[in-house]
Amino acid sequence: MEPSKIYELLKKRFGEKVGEFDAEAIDPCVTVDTGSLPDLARFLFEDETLAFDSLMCLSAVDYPETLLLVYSLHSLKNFHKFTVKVEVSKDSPRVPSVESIWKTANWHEREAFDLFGVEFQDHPDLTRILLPEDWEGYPLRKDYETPDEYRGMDI
Amino acid sequence: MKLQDDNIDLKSDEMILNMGPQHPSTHGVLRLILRTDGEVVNDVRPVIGYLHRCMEKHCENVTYITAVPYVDRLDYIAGMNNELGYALTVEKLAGIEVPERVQYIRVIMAELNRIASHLIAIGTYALDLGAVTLFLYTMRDRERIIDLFEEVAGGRLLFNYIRVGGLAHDLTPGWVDKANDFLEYFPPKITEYNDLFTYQKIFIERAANVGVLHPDVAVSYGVTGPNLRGSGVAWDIRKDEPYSGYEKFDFEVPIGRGEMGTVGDCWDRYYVRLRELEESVKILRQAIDQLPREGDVQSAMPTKTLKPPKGDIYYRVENPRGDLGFYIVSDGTPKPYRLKVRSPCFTAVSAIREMAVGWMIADLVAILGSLDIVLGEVDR
Amino acid sequence: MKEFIDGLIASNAFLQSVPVDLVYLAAMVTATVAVLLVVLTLFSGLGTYAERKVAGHMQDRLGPMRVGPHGILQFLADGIKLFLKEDIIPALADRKLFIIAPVVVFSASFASYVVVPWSDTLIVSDLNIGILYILSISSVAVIGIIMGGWASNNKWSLYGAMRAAAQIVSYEVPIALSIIAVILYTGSLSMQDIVEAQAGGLHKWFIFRNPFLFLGFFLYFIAGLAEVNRVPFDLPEAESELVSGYNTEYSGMRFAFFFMAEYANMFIVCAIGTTLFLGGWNGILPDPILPGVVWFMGKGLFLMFIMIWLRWTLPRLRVDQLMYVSWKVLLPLSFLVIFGSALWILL
Amino acid sequence: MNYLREIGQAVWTVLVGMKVTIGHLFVPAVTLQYPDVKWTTPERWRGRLHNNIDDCIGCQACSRICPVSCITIKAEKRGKDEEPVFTSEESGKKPRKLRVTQYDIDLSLCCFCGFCTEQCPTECLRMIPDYEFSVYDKKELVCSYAVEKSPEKISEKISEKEGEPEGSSG
Repeated sequence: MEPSKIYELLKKRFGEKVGEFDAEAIDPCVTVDTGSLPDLARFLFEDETLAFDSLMCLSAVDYPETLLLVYSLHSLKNFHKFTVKVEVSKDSPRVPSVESIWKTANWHEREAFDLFGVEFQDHPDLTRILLPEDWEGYPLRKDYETPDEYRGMDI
Repeated sequence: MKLQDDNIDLKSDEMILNMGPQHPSTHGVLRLILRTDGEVVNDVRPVIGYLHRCMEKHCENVTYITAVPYVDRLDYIAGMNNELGYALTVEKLAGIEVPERVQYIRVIMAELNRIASHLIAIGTYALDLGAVTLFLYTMRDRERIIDLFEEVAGGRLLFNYIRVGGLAHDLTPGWVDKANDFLEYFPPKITEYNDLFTYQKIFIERAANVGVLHPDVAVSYGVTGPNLRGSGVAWDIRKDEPYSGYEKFDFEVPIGRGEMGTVGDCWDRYYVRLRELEESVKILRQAIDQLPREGDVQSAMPTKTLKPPKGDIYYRVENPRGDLGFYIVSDGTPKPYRLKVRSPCFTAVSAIREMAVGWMIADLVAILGSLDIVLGEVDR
Repeated sequence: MKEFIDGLIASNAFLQSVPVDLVYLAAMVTATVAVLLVVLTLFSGLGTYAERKVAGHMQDRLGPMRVGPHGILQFLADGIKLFLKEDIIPALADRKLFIIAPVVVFSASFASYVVVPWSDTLIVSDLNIGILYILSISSVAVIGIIMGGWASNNKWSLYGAMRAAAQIVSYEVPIALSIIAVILYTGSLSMQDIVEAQAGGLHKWFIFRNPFLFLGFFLYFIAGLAEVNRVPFDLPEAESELVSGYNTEYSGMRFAFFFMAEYANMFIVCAIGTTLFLGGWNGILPDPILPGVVWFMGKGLFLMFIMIWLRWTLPRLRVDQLMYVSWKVLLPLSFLVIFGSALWILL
Repeated sequence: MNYLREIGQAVWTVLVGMKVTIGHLFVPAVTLQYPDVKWTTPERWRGRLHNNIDDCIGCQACSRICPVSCITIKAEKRGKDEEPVFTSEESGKKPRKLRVTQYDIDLSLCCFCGFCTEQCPTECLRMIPDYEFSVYDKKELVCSYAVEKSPEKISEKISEKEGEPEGSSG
């Protein structure tokens, strides 16, 4: 199914909650707000015509104003792709977790938490994954400054 | 129950066993915290990050062109495939079309590297299960591929060969003949592996029916590549979303059929890799036959700094270990604003618990080996 | 020898005060121990060399090449290295047990050499319960292994020790049963009697006496592999699973003891197999041609080569499969061997 | 029946495996006795970085492209009154307008990607076949190639030396 049709389907179902659609981008994408993400994700997963059973990638990007979460979806049943973007404020980055829908989100969300400080609500085990548990700061944010030492070791 | 380092309520028969980060069978520095009852694993929690090299952060500070050596080091066993994935992503982002000869050479390199990588996977799997000799045989045959790479790229493991928009060098004269020699030499060796190990009764007992990964679980966990195909899902990006000219080649996608046990067991995952060796040989034969004789491999390479237009892209290729995806955000400068690597091993490790609980420690080793993980890619 | 001891007694006041027979006995024991120790060290040393060389060639390599011609002195270099290494005892280990364990394992395998019939005259002591002695003394090793595994205070070592205990206890049963089938023929437990019962050429060897004993030999050999923790039954060590099992925490000298005991045990299993089934020091033809020692060693080393060959061919079993093989395959078959042989003798 | 078939299968596959390994016992080894014999390295081999400082024009192209910043270069303009210096015949007698006073390669950082050698305009920076340069101290891996000293520094040193006796006496 074409991304624009997927967008129409979403628009029909969720109305105003679905934000703008970028058809020009290399990966056409739709922006939604944090509140409607769980319902939208569940719909994308469960709807027969969509059936996005695989979350290919969950990336976070630190833009100057906001943090952006990018959910790249793919359907192994219907062979189509779609991208959902969620903007999160930098001051209190809180997003509902999609771990209950796509199991792979578990570790991807932990990674986004680890490196960007995005807090995923209802995540079963939101701990640091790549960095040590007592690491301070979120390294992939643009304003991150590398500390001089960690537990007495030079960095 | 979450397995953490402290505050675990154990039953009186149970104990916490720390497997790794230094353990011969964790294929690097993976750490598994096991809760065991005798030999039986009741719970397992993978802990990663011991090989975290801040690759994504580094890449934000180098240009698109000079990020290739970093990409090489992701899955250090399949450097060519990593480079190919990265180069294709950036080319798509910047709108670069590469000449046909470059496409063919890239496919040849990627498939050779796939064979080399699967040989390591098969060999180390045998090593995990105690059969040392097969490992030496696979290393012997891999050495021939490495020699081919060495001649064309100058490196044995970290090639820096496939660049954005082209290749570092053209093939050396006579290289094609050497590659053909290898393709003559290699297929009979697969029979040898089969005789020595694949159909070995002890191996079948150890691997069949063990660590079954149900296809739905595999998809949900984002497990890809041979591990997913071992579960019976015929998903191969080379076939379903062809890139770099893969649509021109005729090959099959082997999937697990549960010949020795259940679909999705360790034996199936192993056997899918073994059959992919044959398919790769098939692709290589066609690619070498059709390879355009003439052509400048560097004609499409950016002469000065590469500045892709603003935008983002997620693109993925079929690595020996599964879908390797790159998510790149460009802000119009020569350096990537964000480069995220979606690694196949990362998701495979996260699915270990689904497979390992209820099996024995020895089976856990078999399951880990059958997933064929490379920690360089998990931790990045 | 006798003159030497007499001279010693003459020159030593203490020796004069003890009975002469006792002095002779002590001298005999000391000499035997010394000789056996040298033989055993050479065996395990050359055993490791053979293992590495065969492994190397089977894997399209060469194996050790640098110490001496074709690396023949490699085992000496390794031995010197191990003996000079720092003696590390883990801080939380049970020191006493940790120190005793390798000695127990080593002395158990050392003691088994007492009843090995090298030739018609060359045997330290032809006990009338020789084979029983072997069976019992080889079980002592498992105590040492458990001691080592427990004392290391390492969970992996403990796993190795528990596996070893379960494995060795289970596999003693098929070994004992297949030995009984031979004893049905000889009616004696003495090693020399067993060998002499096989004199007179190839067809007199027990392995070829009847089809059941032929099977019995293979049962014995497979169970023997398990008894000495060789692939495919090397679970107590299982490098890729248990790191190195019960000897994970051992290094230097103490590790060397474990290591030597392993190779010494290997040869014991081969030697007993030769004695029981392959005619011991008897030749292929009724006329021996070559000295008994040569025949015995030839057969023993051939079996050892097969052990090495198997090791570099096969993967490893899992614990439950190991038990399955012992109790559900080897045990019923060894009963079959006993009954079959008994019937064969009767008819 | 199944039981017996499985036993038979096990025995048979063991024998098949043993046939493979015994066959290899008499196959010549594929390995090389390394320190005594060595493989020949191919032409494009990327070994240790080596700079032929006599041809270096101090353009800094290599240090700019280096993804790991392992090359440190300091160069300064030659004075007008100085005699002009040129690179060797092979690299085309290019004028060396800059005096390279520091050219350090930290091989412990180097990732052997070869970008720098592709950039070098005079081909003075090359990767030579040498691959045996392990050392006991990481600091020994820093290779300094610069031989020329800045004239001021030289003169400073001279004046220091000259000044010393005066200072000590005074």
